[in-house]
Amino acid sequence: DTIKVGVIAEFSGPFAMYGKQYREAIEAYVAKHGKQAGDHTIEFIYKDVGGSNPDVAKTLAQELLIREEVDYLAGFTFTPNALAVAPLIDQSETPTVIFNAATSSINKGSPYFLRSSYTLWQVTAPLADWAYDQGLKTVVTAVSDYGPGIDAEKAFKAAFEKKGGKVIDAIRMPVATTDFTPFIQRVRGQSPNAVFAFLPGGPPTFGFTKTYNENGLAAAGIRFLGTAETEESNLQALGDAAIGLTTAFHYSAAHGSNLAREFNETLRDRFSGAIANWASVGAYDGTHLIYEMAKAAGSDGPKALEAVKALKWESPRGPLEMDPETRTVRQNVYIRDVERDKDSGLLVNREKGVIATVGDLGWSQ
Amino acid sequence: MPLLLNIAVDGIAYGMILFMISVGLSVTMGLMRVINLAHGAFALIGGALAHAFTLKAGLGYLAAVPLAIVLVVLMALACERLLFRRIYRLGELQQVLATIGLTFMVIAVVSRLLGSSLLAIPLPGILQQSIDLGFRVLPLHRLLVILLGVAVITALYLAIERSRFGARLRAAVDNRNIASALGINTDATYAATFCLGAGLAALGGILGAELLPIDAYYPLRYMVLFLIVVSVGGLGSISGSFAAAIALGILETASRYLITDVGTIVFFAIVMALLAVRPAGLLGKA
Amino acid sequence: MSTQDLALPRSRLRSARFPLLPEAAILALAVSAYYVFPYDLALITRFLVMMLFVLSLDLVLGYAGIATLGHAALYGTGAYAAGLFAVHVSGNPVIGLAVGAAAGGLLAFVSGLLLMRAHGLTLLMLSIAVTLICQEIANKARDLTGGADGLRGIRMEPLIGLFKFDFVGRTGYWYALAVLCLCYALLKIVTSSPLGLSIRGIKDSAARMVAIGSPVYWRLVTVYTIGGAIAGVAGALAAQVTQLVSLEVYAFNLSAEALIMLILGGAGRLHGAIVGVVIFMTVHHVAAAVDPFNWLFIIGALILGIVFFVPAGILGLPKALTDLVRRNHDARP
Amino acid sequence: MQGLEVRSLRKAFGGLTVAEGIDFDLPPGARKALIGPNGAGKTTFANLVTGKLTPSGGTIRFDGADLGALGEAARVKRGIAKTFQITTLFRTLTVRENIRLPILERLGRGGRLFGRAACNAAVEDEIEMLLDQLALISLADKPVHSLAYGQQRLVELALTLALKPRVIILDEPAAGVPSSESHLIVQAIERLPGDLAVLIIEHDMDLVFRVAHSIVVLVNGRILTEGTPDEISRDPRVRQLYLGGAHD
Amino acid sequence: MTDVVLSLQNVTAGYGQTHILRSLSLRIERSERVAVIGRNGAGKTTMLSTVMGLTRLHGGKIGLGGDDISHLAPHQRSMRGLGLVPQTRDIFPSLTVEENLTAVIRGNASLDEAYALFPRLKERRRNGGTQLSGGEQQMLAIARTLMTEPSIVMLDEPLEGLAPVICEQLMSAFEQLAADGRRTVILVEQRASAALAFATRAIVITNGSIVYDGSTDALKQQPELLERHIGVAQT
Ligand SMILES: Nc1ncnc2c1ncn2[C@@H]1O[C@H](COP(=O)(O)OP(=O)(O)OP(=O)(O)O)[C@@H](O)[C@H]1O
Ligand SMILES: Nc1ncnc2c1ncn2[C@@H]1O[C@H](COP(=O)(O)OP(=O)(O)OP(=O)(O)O)[C@@H](O)[C@H]1O
Ligand SMILES: [Mg+2]
Ligand SMILES: [Mg+2]
Repeated sequence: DTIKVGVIAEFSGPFAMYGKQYREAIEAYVAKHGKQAGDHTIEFIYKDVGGSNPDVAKTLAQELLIREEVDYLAGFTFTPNALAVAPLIDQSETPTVIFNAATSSINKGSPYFLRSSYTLWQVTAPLADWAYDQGLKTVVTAVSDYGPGIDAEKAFKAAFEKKGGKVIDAIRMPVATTDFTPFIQRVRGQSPNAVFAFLPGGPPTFGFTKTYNENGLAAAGIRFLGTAETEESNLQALGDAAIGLTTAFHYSAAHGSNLAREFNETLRDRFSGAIANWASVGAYDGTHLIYEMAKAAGSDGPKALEAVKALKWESPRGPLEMDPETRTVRQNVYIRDVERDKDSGLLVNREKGVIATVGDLGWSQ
Repeated sequence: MPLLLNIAVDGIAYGMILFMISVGLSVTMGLMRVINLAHGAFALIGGALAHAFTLKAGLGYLAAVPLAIVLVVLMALACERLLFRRIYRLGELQQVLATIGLTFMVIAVVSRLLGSSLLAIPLPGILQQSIDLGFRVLPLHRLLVILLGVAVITALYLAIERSRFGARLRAAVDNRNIASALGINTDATYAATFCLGAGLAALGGILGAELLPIDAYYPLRYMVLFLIVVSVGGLGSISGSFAAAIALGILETASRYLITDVGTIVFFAIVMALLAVRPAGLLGKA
Repeated sequence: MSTQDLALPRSRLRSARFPLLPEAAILALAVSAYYVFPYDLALITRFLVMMLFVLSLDLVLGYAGIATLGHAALYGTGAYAAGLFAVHVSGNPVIGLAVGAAAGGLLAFVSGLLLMRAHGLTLLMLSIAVTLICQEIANKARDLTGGADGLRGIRMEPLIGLFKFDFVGRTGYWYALAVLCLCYALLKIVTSSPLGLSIRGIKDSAARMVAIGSPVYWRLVTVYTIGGAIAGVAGALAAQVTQLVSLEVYAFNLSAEALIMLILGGAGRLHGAIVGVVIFMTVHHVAAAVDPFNWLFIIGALILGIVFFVPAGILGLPKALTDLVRRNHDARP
Repeated sequence: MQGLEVRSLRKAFGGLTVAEGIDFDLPPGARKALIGPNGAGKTTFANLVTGKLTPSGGTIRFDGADLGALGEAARVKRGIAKTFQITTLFRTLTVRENIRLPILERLGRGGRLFGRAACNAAVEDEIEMLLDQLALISLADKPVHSLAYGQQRLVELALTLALKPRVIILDEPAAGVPSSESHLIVQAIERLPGDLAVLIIEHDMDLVFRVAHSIVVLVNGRILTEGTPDEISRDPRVRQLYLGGAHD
Repeated sequence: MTDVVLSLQNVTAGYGQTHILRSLSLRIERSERVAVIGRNGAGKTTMLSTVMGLTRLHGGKIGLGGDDISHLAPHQRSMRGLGLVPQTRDIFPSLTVEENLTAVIRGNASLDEAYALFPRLKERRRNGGTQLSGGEQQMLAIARTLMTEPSIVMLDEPLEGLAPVICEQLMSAFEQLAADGRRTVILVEQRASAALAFATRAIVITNGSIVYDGSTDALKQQPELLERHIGVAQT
């Protein structure tokens, strides 16, 4: 029989990149493992939400569940979209794999949520620990003034101060900021050892890193610490300004394992110009979860959930393990520096250190 | 004291970038009175071409930028002949609709061809450096924008607010039929002005890309920003846009320095207050 | 700016003979949609909510000529008000709607006191600024609104104690349709009332309205408040049906799309708003399903086509066609 | 005294003074004309009285009450109305709807939310009457923008008459109306209630002489003289500054 | 061979689909002074704006000095010597008085000429175009058209709103212009008396058609004709 999976993601609009990456990753997975999961044929149905649109997400989920009778849902880049479907998946007992949305508390919205990506706390707290251990004792945080940014600020501060470090200033930058100079100047004025930044991808990240560089912060010995800022799909656009930025994240396309190389190659072979980043790997591992669930339980939601709640497997990002409590994967967090790769001439996130298997540290916050 | 100096320096530098990216709109919307929401689309095309020329075709910055602008002007000319010539005569709401429709199509084409991620336009080495002002550093690139901004405002002031061409253009905008009946070639006047606006959009898009990076959704993302500058400046006045851009640049920078937390709210509240007191904008003609 | 010859003597005659013909037809279609698309009720419900929103914009913009790009402020405020009411006070949907209407109306009234003094580009900007300020406040008040994560925890009680909001969305559909009909009727009354005539007068010539002794400013504030209340109802309805409110209710896109839909259908007549929504959202939905990557291009082309070939909106199509036929007829010697 | 009383009225636009020390009375029932060279300040005077412009000095009283603080609309409510020199109409509305608006407004119904605008028999009758008076019946259901200019001038007058004002200021009501139809205007004025005060600003001397009982001559913002039509047409200063050789 | 400068052949024109002018034919010779009269809405303005190219020509031909100009844009017609003073004046509001003139000035025309004709305008030359009084706007509209040095001046009710003394001056100025052979003047005027006093030839339009075309004197002799077509008996 056929098991249907509805993927709700962005295939149009400013975030269309995500949908494209999910799809490519799913197809790469299917290419490697075939359409069969156990006795079942897996079929994916893609739906476009176009951005953070909870009402559209809910409508699409309803359509998928009622008309297409899907057995699993997947996708979800933005938190509100995921939250909007919580009541539906509760009622229909549909396991739903989140490929990206990174707010810890989503999984509290329904027991049917599983997350194959990461949470903000998961990558931020280890970064703070590591920074302290590197001898960075004073930090200024500069985050975009919206939910995820503030979560990141809190996570960093909690972890850093627990270690004994000091956050000497916490700047919240309005989301609509285009010129970051004032904030960068403010950071500079306080001469911390490092600045911890959190910005939404795209233009803000571009603007912030540019300004960080142009105003000579690196030269003044103020290090840049971040998380997703140097992710691969925008990395080349940042240009030389990105070199030397330090980030902690769960995935780097330059991860050294064979599985990672293979994943990259599959993607690149199948789709010209495809770039692997954390969204691709989130979808790739999410697809793995769905396959495992389908294999074990077909279309029986609760049983499927049971089957994978402590699943362990090796992913292109490293070893993964489902946490039965938080339903978010436990994974390695890597400390990376941006470098220009000698062979390809491209910028890469070079892994410099590993913080082994971290769970969702934000769950109990 | 250094704080005030910082605000002044950064505010003016930012204001000048605001001016450069919105002056084209001030020409098409302010002078020609077309609600031209496609302004950003021309900036986007300029930026996308510059991106393709530098990164894909390997041209140098100094060759790529003028080439991109020239191409945008040519495209604008074609666009004017095919579409805008008819758009001028429509009602305001229809103009909104038509130019948004056009913008959608440009976005769709750019994202089809170049994807929806950032389209970087790498600066040449010299422009990436910074100069030391003594109390702080200023990126050289911003200095260039300031100088170009001054050049543009001077040229436009002379060409439009002080010249016969300007008077003929304003006459044509006030009443096309009558202007035409009095011997003004309104079609040509409009076409020339429109191309000027589009060329300035492209120039502003490329130069402003260091702060407002180009990507396919650029025209929608920054539409409000362009509109704010033009409306605060006042329709029909290039010097108004200039004054507004600098004022807004300083205002925004000051709010970022001084009242980070409620900066956005205060910024818009001040813009509202300003427009409430001066509904025609800083230098607008009522 | 050019004014379209909107009032056609002939169509006036026709509508005089069958005064509610277009409305009856639309209602029949809406009811039959329930049976024809039983699996798409959620989608159709979104259509209905959007119709309500665009109708309120039609009153404000189509009739009174208040050019705003900040209508989402009223919608969003209605949505948050109804959402917060449901979370903290009561899950009664009807009272929730009233709260949404009150919130939308109140914001419209307060902001209208300033906005109605402006016009043209200044008005556009002011209305956008109001929306951005609302959005920033909602973003800042994270503890109350959930910020970027969205306001959750909205649970609705059964409608008038009888009908549970079901999984398939049947109750939601009928509920939205009923609310839409009520608001439509209200708008029908308002637009043909003396107030309705006087706002059309203001749109044509505010100077003359003043000269005949009309308190133009207060008329505009009144109409804007009514429009705000209806937009608030639309927002509240969306909040209740989705059971989540996110910051996107204040998105600039929402205002802009509503404007597009309105002009697409034909501003200044109520059924124009309905037709515009159906066309835009259907094209959007179908195009996005068939080819999400290019749907924007299709929408853009559709908009351009409409503006150029039927500038009075889709409802102007019959006239445009007859004109075309007659012109061809004329061309023959 | 009742009616309109203007004392030492002054108005300057920047450095240009267009009204200076104007004393002017318009008692109920008056039929006065205001004439003067182009740019003398006639329209400005009318705008000061209706409240469209704020005076730089002086007072305007109506029935003893100072109008200084009242806005334009409030003065209309008190009964002071004017026609526009440059036609200002509701262009997309029909002639009938154009006239309906001021009537509803006058009756205080303009802001009503309920009840159809077009369903009050008394109002509709009044519209019919006005249309008839100005020979506009055949155009009643045409949108105003499709009317010829001269026809629009008649609608312009109809709008103001519909307000049933107590003081009516007609700013060049006959401009653009052919001589063949200016009798309609004369008749409309003659038919106005006897206690209504009329001030007519007009360059068509035939019309002025037919309507006005008294003529005020304004030159460079100051009143030059006031008198009966006879006196005025014989006054050599007026002839030189304004009338020229005609109207002997 | 007469010197025909402007000719209309079976001109049909109007707004949108409605015909206002119905198959109108007309020939005007150099330095003629023509008065066009007719009731409200007869189509006088429409005729002038059709000649200027501002109203859509549905059929027929318009000739200027021997060339067919039916398909030329208004500004090209202006370049060939047509000039129109619009009935609605249409001053450019965002230009000052002086700019209104300089924006269109060409050939040997000079501002001084305009200011000599209308001293009032000189006093107001820094004013915005719409800050003028009604009559001043009318003066500006006339002066503006003269700045384009038209060989055929079409005036659409130019006397409207002007003080009687100015009207007299203006009419004599136009008589002079026509007399020295530099200009052909077509005057649309509601005040039949003024128009007939000025013109040598009269054209009466009713319902978009010409019902009388002949000398002014002959028309003056036939009060019943005037009565019939424009509803006013000459007194
Ligand atoms: N807003 C303004 N700013 C500056 N000057 C103005 C303004 N309005 C009018 N004027 C000037 O004031 C003078 C008087 O104008 P007004 O309109 O009162 O004249 P008028 O007597 O009505 O003339 P007409 O008979 O030509 O209509 C004119 O010279 C005009 O240029
Ligand atoms: N823009 C327009 N759209 C539609 N019809 C119009 C338009 N302008 C004028 N008309 C119609 O054309 C006819 C002729 O108008 P026109 O203005 O040419 O008359 P006219 O002889 O100049 O009259 P007047 O003496 O009043 O100026 C009128 O019946 C009028 O209703
Ligand atoms: Mg006047
Ligand atoms: Mg006319």
